[in-house]
Amino acid sequence: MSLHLTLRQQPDVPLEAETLSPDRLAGLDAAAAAALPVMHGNRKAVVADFFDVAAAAGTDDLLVLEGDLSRVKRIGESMTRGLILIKGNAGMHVGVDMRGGEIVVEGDVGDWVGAEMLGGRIVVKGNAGHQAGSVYRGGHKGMLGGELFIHGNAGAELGNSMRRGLIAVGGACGDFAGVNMLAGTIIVLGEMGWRACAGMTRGTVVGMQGARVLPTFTFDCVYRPTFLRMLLLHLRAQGLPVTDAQIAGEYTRWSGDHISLGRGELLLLGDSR
Amino acid sequence: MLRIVNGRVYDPANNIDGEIRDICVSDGKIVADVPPEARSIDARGMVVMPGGVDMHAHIAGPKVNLARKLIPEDHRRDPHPRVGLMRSGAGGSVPSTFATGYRYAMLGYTTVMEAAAPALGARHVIEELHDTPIIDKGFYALMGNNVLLMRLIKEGRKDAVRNTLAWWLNAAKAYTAKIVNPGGVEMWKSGSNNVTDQNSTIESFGITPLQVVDALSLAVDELGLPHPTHIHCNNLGHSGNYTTTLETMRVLQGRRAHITHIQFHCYGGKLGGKPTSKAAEIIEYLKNHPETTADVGQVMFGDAVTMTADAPLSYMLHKLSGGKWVNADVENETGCGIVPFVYQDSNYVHALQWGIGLELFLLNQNPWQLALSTDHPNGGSFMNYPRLIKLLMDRDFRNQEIKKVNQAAMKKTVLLDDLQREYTLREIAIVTRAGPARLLGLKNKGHLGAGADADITIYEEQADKEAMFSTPRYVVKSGKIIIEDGEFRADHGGRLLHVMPAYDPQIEEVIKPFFDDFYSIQFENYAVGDEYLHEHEIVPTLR
Amino acid sequence: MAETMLLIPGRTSKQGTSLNAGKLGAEYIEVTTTVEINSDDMARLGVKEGDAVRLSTEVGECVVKCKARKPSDLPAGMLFMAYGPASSQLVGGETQGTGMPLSKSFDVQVERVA
Amino acid sequence: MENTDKRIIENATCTFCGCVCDDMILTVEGNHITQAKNACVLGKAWFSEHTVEQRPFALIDGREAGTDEAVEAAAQVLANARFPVVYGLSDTTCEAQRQAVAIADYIGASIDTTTSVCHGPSGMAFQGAGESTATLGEVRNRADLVIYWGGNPAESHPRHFTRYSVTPKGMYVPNGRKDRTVVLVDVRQTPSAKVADIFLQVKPRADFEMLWALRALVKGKPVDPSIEEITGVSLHAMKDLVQRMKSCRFGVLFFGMGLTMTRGRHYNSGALLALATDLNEFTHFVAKPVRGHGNVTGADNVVSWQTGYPFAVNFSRGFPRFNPGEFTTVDLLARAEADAALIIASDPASNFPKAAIEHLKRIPTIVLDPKTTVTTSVAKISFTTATYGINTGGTVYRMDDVPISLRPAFPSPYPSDETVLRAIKDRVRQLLGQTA
Repeated sequence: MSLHLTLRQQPDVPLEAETLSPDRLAGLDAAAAAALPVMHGNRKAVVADFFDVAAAAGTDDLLVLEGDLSRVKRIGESMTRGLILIKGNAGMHVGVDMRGGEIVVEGDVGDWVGAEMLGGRIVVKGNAGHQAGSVYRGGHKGMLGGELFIHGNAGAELGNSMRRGLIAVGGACGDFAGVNMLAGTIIVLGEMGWRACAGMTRGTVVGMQGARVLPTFTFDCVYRPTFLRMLLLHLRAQGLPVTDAQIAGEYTRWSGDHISLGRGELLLLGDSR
Repeated sequence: MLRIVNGRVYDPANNIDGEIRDICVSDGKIVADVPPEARSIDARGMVVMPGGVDMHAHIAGPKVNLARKLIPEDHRRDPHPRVGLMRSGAGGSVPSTFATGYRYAMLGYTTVMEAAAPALGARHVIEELHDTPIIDKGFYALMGNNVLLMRLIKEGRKDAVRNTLAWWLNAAKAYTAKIVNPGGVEMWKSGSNNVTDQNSTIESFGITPLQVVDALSLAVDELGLPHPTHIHCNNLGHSGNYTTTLETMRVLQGRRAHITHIQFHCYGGKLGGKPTSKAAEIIEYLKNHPETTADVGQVMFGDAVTMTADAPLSYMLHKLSGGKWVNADVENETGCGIVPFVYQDSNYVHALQWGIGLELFLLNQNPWQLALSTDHPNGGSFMNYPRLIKLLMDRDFRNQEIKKVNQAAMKKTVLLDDLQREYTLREIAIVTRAGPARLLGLKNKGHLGAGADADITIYEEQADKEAMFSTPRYVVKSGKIIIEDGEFRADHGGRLLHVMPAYDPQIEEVIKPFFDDFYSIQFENYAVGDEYLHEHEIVPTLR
Repeated sequence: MAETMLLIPGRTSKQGTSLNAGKLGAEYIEVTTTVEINSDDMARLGVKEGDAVRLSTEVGECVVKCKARKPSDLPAGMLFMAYGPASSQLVGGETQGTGMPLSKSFDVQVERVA
Repeated sequence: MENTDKRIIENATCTFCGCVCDDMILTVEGNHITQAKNACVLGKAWFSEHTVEQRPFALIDGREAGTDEAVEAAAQVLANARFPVVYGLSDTTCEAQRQAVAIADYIGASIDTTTSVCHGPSGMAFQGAGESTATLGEVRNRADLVIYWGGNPAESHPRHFTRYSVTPKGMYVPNGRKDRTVVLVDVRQTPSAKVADIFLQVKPRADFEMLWALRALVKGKPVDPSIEEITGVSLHAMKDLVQRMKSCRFGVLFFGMGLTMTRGRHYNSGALLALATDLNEFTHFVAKPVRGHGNVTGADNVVSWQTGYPFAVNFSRGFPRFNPGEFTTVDLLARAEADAALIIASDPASNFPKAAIEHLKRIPTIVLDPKTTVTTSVAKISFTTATYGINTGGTVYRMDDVPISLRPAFPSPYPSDETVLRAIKDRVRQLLGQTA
């Protein structure tokens, strides 16, 4: 039995709803799910205060959320399995600390989507906020695994301190993409903001529209990386707007950031010397 | 009023070793008897001890607060929710002030000393201690790299050294003088990194670290402070540093001295090479010199934050860890370094440090001389104390833990010899309460005799000593029941413990010109006013 | 014709002294509604000392008085004004997950107010 | 009764800016400070303009009210709020700040200070990698290389040069100014440039690249020549600066909001802090944000010791959480999330972004301020309070974390911030059933 929650009442102040996760909802009937606690600002509330809850035939591990949930935070936090389908926008911290399963957001999503996630997949059809797939302040390791696909634009500090996994952005991204990155892969099909890869030790960032390369990166070569072709085909299969030119094209490899270890790479489509 | 009945009482200061007897409380003090209408606590099946006394921890003041700000990622994992009438806070290795007070109380501790603060930041320390509930508290003022004192020592002006020191302790409302890597911190601030050992020359002053230790300890003795100079020797953490430690202790022989976190000062081996254990040599010295005391500074595996006035040491740790580093120089007085750290049981050095701490505990035969500490949070959080107690009391558990850690390190210790020693409850009561209270010169702490402060902890007897010491059934602070059935029932402020040694006011004629020339605040604005004291107790000097 | 220039709101001595007199006082308002412009830029924009210009961004606008600065003190294309209610009108609420709005060195449209 | 005797207060403290100079000699006549010896131009204005004004003790919806009535009204607003924010605090004592954090804790509010819109990014940078720093007396006694970056202390902190960092004679710089080299890096030639031996004019929004290049040069790593075009500063000048930094005995980097408020924000501050840290491989080097308000550093300290985090703290789940961008006041207001605000000693309605100001006007706001401001004029409830340092004692922290006690000059008929906040705290606890 899958659960379908429709936002009936827009919260006056942000709603924190980490309870909206297959791990917590699986096996519950509509009444039990409706009685689960959420935090409405500093007051305790229950799911039913804001959502109409309906059960439908199907797998236990499917949770459908409908409406403009841009003020609902922490959906899918720490989830390990199942699918959350959000038909609308979602608020901050979607899928943070996620271990497995999948979250699909049909609209836009707030800041810190997939922050410090360890596994699973998050697909955002619209735009994502800042610090997608990032670390929280003070920490050293951001995304530790899994996949984060953003079809629209992403904000600043995309993949901050990323340690493993894959982030792909169909549109543009803000400043400091891949900042302090430790490992993993970020692909941005649209324009990249300033200062991409600042402080990176290892890992790969790929840009298709050029970038302001920091003065602490050095030119290596222009080549056609095999892994990238395979990765781009995978992204195209996910519905991201990868072009043939990108698949077939040659890339300029810059290595850095020499401020730190310097084993990272920034691959820019075409000869960007 | 309160009467605790049927409990097994461990009060080693009064030679009571597990007797079933009543403990009576009135007006915040232990008394001989109370009227029958007094509330009674039935402590059948429980152990009654004085409240715990931690003589060396870092819980308040400028460096602690820098460390708090530094590690949001650590706090985030361990929130401290607001319960009932109390305040919320953040936990982790460096908890917020409220959480610090509550969590010490949750372990049955009722007195804690902040072990190193610059006098320039004394107001800050006291404001934080005021926001650290339940426990009584005080702090040691950093004097081992004080420029004016080093100048006076160089000039051989013993009276001026004593008077200046007394002025400073009064101005700061501190509990005693702390010496940290004498001369080394001043060298670090002047860009020369560090002193190489206890006999090297402190640049610009032409004196040696041992001269500083000697002169300040003499002054503290002459002032009759209840606790002697609290000494963090040179070369902390360096291989081969045990000779520095021994020489420092020797220069003080015959006089009272406290060597702190001595585990970090017990290493053999060559400088820059792998350390070995010299715990046996240190214990041998202590055995022959009862006037010298120490606390252990046990390392516990897991998260820690190193925070110290020993700024050059901190830079070395930063180079090792490659992570965050804070350095904060304090004008004319001291320095400060902070590096978050993780002790790993698979790491040779970390495991050896852990092993040496246990060796010190287990080889030492006089528990009154060696107090329990982790140098919180340098060797690990004080929240590790129950586990440490289990390591001392439970040989099977200890042997099982010894097997899990780096074996090359264990081979350098005596721990693989299956030491039989198991601490008794009496010995635990000594190293966690009666001993440190005595070393601090706190006559009303660490025991349950008539006239003592009614700081009492009641534990349920359990085979698992970690569980037993983690969750006292009752904690009584100044006669008030704070924890009952493991839950907080009341809040309490706790008081500041400080000294006011006498001095010749003429010394201000020496101190004020120094301030005018070299301080960035006015001499007249330096001393902490009485309005900061709130509840406090002036602990009398011995003369 | 509007031109794009770079605005730096900041502190000045006069702003500091006048705010003590009161933030609703005439002097403070005067100080915080004056923009410094490179004299070459002023000439090109066709404005004189004391003339009004409109500064605008995506989020808002304000009308402030011009004050000329030598090109050696203020580079071409750069504007400086004291922080205050007028400059706030130009600042966007986006902080990019930091809490800090972009409050200095941002692009503004400058045009003469007829 | 007004005391009309002429009195002299020595060693008084000026709390106008983060310098917190404690060597004021004030002449007090009645409710006026007629002379403030040793004060700078800002300090003189601070002391002379803070007289006791004839204002209502409080206003509720524009109507005059007593303090008690306003406390009751404020407590009702706060106790009923679901997502309130407590903000400001940089111009009041630590004693008042402690009460404000307590209120936030008890009512489950967010608490944030003006730090978030000044050196909040530097605080975040600090959390990333730490910093090497020092009290100002160490700078005075030792610094032979003083670099100011993205700040204009000549106008914002006039005595910074003369009291702490440039002209004073110190233990290891006995000749004062002559023993020091002073460098200014900024995007324009401010009045501070006059003080500098070397002025480097960096292009706007290129501070990060320049700091990054300096770090690389310090480490002996390659720097692409494009850096000259990006920053407008020659590689030669950068190498010269690096040489000076590596060979000085004690260097200091002071920095201002030219770094924190521009594109790059915390990464600009972070690059500067990292540069100072890197230099300790070669010599002794420290860095220090030049903080603005008189006790903004105290606010950082108090919020940190009580909650574990310096600003942007939220208590809505019963324990503190930290997240700049989520719990910072500009965001809470600009996203129209906060449903009430308690503002102490600051003026966000004047200096916040437009969207934030508009929301502030929509929600019930409680304001404590000695003066009328744009914020008091949009408040639902406003309290007139005494001015810290002039009318009330207490503790403030200088920009280098040194705590100093205030010596008030004359009493005010108005209550202190601490008194009002304590009363609000006690009342909200009653309303929320949190009293024994």
